[in-house]
Amino acid sequence: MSSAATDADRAALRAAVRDFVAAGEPDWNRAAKELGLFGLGLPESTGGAGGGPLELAIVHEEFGRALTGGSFFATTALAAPVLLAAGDTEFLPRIAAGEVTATLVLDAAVTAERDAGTWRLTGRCDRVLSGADADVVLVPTGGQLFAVVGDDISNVVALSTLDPSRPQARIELDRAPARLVTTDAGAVLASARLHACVALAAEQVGVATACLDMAVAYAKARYQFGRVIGSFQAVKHLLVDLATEVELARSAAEEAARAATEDPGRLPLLSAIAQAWCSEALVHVAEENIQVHGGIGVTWEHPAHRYFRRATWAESFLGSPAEHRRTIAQLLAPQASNST
Amino acid sequence: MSSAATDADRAALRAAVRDFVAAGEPDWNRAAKELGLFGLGLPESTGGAGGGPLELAIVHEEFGRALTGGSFFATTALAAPVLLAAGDTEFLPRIAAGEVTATLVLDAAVTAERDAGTWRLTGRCDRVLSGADADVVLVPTGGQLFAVVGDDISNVVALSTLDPSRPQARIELDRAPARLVTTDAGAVLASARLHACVALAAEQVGVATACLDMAVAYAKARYQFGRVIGSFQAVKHLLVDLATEVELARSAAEEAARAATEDPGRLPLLSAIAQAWCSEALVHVAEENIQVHGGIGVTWEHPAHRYFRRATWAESFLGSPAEHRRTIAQLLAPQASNST
Amino acid sequence: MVSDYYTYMNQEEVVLDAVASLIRTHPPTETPVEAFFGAQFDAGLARVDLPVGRGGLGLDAHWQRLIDDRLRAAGAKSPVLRNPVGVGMGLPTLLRHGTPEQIERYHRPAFTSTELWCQLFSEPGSGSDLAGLSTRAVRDGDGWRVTGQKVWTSLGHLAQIGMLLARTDPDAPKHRGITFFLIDMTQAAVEVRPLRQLTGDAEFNEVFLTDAWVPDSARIGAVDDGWNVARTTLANERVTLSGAGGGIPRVGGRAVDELIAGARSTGAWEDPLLRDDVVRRYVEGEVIRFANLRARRLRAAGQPGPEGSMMKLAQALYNRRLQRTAMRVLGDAGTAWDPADPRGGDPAHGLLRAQANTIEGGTSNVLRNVVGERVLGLPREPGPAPDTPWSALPRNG
Amino acid sequence: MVSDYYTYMNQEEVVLDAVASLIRTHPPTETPVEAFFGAQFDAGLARVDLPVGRGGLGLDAHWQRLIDDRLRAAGAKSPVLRNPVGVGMGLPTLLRHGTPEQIERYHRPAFTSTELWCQLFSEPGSGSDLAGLSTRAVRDGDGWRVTGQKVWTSLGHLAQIGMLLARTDPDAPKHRGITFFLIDMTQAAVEVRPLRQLTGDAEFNEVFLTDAWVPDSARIGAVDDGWNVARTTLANERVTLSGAGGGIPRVGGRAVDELIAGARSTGAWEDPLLRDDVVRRYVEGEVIRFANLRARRLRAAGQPGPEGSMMKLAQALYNRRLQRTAMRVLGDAGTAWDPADPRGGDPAHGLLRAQANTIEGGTSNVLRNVVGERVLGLPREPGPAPDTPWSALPRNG
Repeated sequence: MSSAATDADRAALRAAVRDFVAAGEPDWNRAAKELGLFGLGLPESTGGAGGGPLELAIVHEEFGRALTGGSFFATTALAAPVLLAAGDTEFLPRIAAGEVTATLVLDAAVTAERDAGTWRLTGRCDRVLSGADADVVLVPTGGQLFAVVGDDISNVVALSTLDPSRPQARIELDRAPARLVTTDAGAVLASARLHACVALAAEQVGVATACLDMAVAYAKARYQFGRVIGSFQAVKHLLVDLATEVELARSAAEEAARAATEDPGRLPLLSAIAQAWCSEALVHVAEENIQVHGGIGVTWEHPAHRYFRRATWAESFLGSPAEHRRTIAQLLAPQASNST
Repeated sequence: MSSAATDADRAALRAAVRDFVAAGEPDWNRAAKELGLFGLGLPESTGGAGGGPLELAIVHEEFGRALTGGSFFATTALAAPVLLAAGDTEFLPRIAAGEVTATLVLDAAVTAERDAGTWRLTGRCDRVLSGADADVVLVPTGGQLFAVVGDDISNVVALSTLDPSRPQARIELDRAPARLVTTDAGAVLASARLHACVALAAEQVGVATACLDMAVAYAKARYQFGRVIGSFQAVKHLLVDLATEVELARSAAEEAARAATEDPGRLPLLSAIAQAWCSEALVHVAEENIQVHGGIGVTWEHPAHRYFRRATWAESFLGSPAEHRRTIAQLLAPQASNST
Repeated sequence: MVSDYYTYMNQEEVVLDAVASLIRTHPPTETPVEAFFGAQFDAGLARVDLPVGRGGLGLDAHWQRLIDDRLRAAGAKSPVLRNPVGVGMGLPTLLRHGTPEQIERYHRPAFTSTELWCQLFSEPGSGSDLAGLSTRAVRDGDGWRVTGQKVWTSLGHLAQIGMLLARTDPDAPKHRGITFFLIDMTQAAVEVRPLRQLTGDAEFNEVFLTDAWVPDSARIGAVDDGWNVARTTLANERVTLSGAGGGIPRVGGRAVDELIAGARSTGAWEDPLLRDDVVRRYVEGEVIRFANLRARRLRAAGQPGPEGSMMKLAQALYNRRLQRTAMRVLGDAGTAWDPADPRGGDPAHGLLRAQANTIEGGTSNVLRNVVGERVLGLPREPGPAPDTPWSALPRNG
Repeated sequence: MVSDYYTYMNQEEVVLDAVASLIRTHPPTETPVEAFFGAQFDAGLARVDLPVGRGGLGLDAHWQRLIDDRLRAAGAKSPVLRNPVGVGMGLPTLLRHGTPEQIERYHRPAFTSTELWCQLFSEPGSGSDLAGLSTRAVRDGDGWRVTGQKVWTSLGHLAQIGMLLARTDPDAPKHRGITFFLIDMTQAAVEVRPLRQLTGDAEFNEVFLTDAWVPDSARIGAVDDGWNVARTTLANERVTLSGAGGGIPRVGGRAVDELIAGARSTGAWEDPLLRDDVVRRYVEGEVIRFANLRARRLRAAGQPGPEGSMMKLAQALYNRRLQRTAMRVLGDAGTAWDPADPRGGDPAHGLLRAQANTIEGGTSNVLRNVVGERVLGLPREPGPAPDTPWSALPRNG
């Protein structure tokens, strides 16, 4: 898919992903590989499909809507943008082919040493997304960024998570052999983070849309006091406000994905706007979806809480809305003092 | 009225003030004087009635409900607490008798000099509440606090105000003769400010109650789509939420007034809690009162906007809710850094 | 295909020739505005799809856009800005529902703004529930006698023609007993009083009709079918609202930029809480702007986008929050200002004016009903049976 | 007056003697709890206003408080905590609406907690609209056959007795075709399944009744008058709720103090926005606490105060906000934790559990209707006519 993909191409992509997801594949990694989605956003030179952020966003949105698990998010939203920015040629082709999954460490306390021509990492990485599953783990330390292969990790502790479909792990490294990916980790990570924000915003839009659809459908079907509950203004007006927030979230996420393709200079601002808005909108709609459902909404069997869990994870994963607003403030007009 | 006033005494006071106010006296100062309200909260030694903050709060609440003008608020909520804290014996008896009104300058750029045994003040005071009407103006400068008599003020500019029932003025002093009230202005002002917050919270409760009552009454009387609008959940639920906020505001204001009488050590915390809550509750109910009224609510003739104006003035007058929350944070646990 | 192409080329040539000729004979920047509009009308460039002699040239309607663009480029004024209610809302109604005689009578004077129009729909007793209106029109010979009170009438004090909705059959269901008239506003039986708003300004009027006269020839559409006629007017209201003073400002852009600049100049930007409040408004404004851009893109691609009512809802609440934030950034300084400062009262005025944003042009609650029912497909509330006679409905006394 | 005084003194003596005697013969801290409650009942100290031999001493009801205080002081357990539904909600219902034979049969076992009770009111199809329930009871000889499904039944898996509401006349208006029974939960036709909540915990059960049997002698109140009986149960529900696990925490106090301490230890307190968020919750919690204190003061003075439904509304929303703020203060650390940390999941659990606060014990929207109508005096919504037969109401399939 070229970067000049048409609206029709995108609609076809969306329909294909949605159908595939709706078929209920339990192994999300295999599903994504089968559809060729791991390489969708990667350049053709790496064996990817050459799609842009707008196409990848469609996949993240549809995956979010279905609350998929697997390592697709960590691989395509976290690791691939880093490898792309670093000019990697080793891992990307294998990622594009769906042979290898990867992740990025956001919270590392690791030191690197060079020993007989081999870099070796020692230390601990906390809350690594898909850290127990990914084949390749990207680890920043100082100004450098390394890749460690899963087999070389000495200890992995799967963490308990609010959102079980977003597994996280603590990774311990003990002189693990590592490959140096870049010595300019600062710039690479900063750029990759913007793309991760775009992907997460798209996912949030998908999750929010699912919540809204669920709430609206229930409000049309459920009777209380001899009336369909969606005819009560308390429910109707709430759903309208949520629909408005989700509509604006969709616009914000799309504008950020568009900037990633067409106007990267605006990406720092637009990715922060998208995150600031989408995180709050999603938490709101996920909470109110439970409320609209009433008693059934607080049972384990009903999916509402799983969306709520994802929403809460997403609100903090790449920085809170307040932190993104701080970034925006800094971009609009730096503060004179150092007040945080 | 002794400080051991009973609930029945307070109910009688409330009824008397409410009746008097309802009679629609246009000269609020004369009205307050006639009812002996200027001295209500002052000790018997100054010729006052010896009432406590709880009694004074009743008057401020009822005056707020009626949106009274005049210098009563400036005199009893701003100036009198300062004079009391400073141990004044000159002005208080005349205030208690209703012969003299007074105000306090919150924003002064004034210097004092001593000239042949007389203190003289020069400079400018901005946004002085009732500054064009008060007989006595209390002016802080450095660590001292002075009283200037209205006649000695060289220039007074009545400001345009969002709330015309809360007149403010810029005062210019040119070697105006002044009486030294205290050399410990810092402590006196800090203590007086707490009492001003209690009085303002009571007034806010009164204004908020008036807005709520107005909105509920209209919601019961107004038909649209063949139904009384208060039967629509959009209106009904809004009014319930407002009523809850006002109920909590009343409790917060009363708790602060109670602390002022019974447990002054808790007054810094409780006056800040009352201000933080009452300001936001009042702005909310004043805004939504307009909305419940629809078209008629945005006309000049309808009183809704006058309450909205007062609410907006009150939200900033003694510090914003955020500033009061900052005070609370400081009292609960001082911050390590100097972050504001 | 080939002949279509030539027809097309031919139409374009005709249009461009006519525009060029008009500009030559009546240089827009030198011709008095009413005279220019008259010449534009007579040249068939007012509504190009109408017949020659009726303001048009009998060509395809889409050429109008080209005409308007060329005339604007040449410095011509916009007829809709001169007579917003008449041109923006009245003419679409007249041209769709009027008789040939009525179009002949009213079109040219409205277009040239020699007759200004106003709208007499809203009443004190029926705000959100427009169709509940009480103003009565009673047959009297070859016309009607009208008595009632209207409100929120922009330009009422200047207009010669009023688009009037009046109840002609109180015993019919409320939407089915209303008739649409064009009433002569200059008669003595029509009294127009300025309506002072909470800001102190008077953008609107109240209109009192006491046995006012309207000939039956000024009735638009059938008797008791006025609600159907008024739908056309209302559908065109949004277009016009954006031209009227005091509407909702464009979101994003200037208002927020000014707020940020103001916060930086006063130091409020250094306060983390005020700064966050301002940035929240910035984000909200941008996100609404993105949604408007997205809606335009989708419309251009022929796809459905966010509904207009939804965007109006979002923008109105946004502006109330924006003005409140602006006031918080100013603190005390926003509530008292030197009378000598001509802009000192702007923030207070903006805050007050914004309170009407969620009421005018459809209250937020009514819009929520509209979006909930039309966009989300939620059921209507139970209420009086739809065939209840208007006279039997509970209503304001 | 004088004789009243002596009667009073005499009653106090009788009461204190009986309490002292009970404590002497059955030292509370040494006696097995059911045996102690049995002795308390037999000593007439269970409900002192009932006749001797029926759990009482035929004295004024207000003495019960003195009795309970003294027993508590001596280390006695609370019967309501052992059998919250039976003692807290069931006995007030039984004693008000039951026959002497029913009281004889059920009172003592409930009080001593040899028979635990549960409540079978809510159904999947009728949550907020309790009176819309569908479970049917049909006459069968000298009893009834019951079929239907109940939900949100605390203690359903432990209880021997269920307070059951079932529809006995589907063609009567919904409030007037319901009958109240005490059903034997131990029969095979009653299946109790734990109901797993969003937290993963199972505080409640679902109960499936399939042709379950209840003798007519276990019917409380008249046939079809069960809604009236249930009112007594529901009025006592709030008292009991505060004892049940998982309810809304006391506002102010510990929860917020812990949040502040946590924010200080992680450094979040140094972040002005997070600090403000925490202080907002502190203020809200304190203000609700003040309102509860004020309500208590006013009740003590015999004056009306804030309504219980209003406070429940405020507290439930407060707790949801509080838990959300706690999660924000933790950031990432709240969403993933070491499985070896026994308290690592507490914030996540608290956040999830709080979502039910605005649903259980009356959803916030239902409470808003209650407060709007009862406290503010706003009219009810139009709906089906009150005399509509239940069978004719639209409802969940």
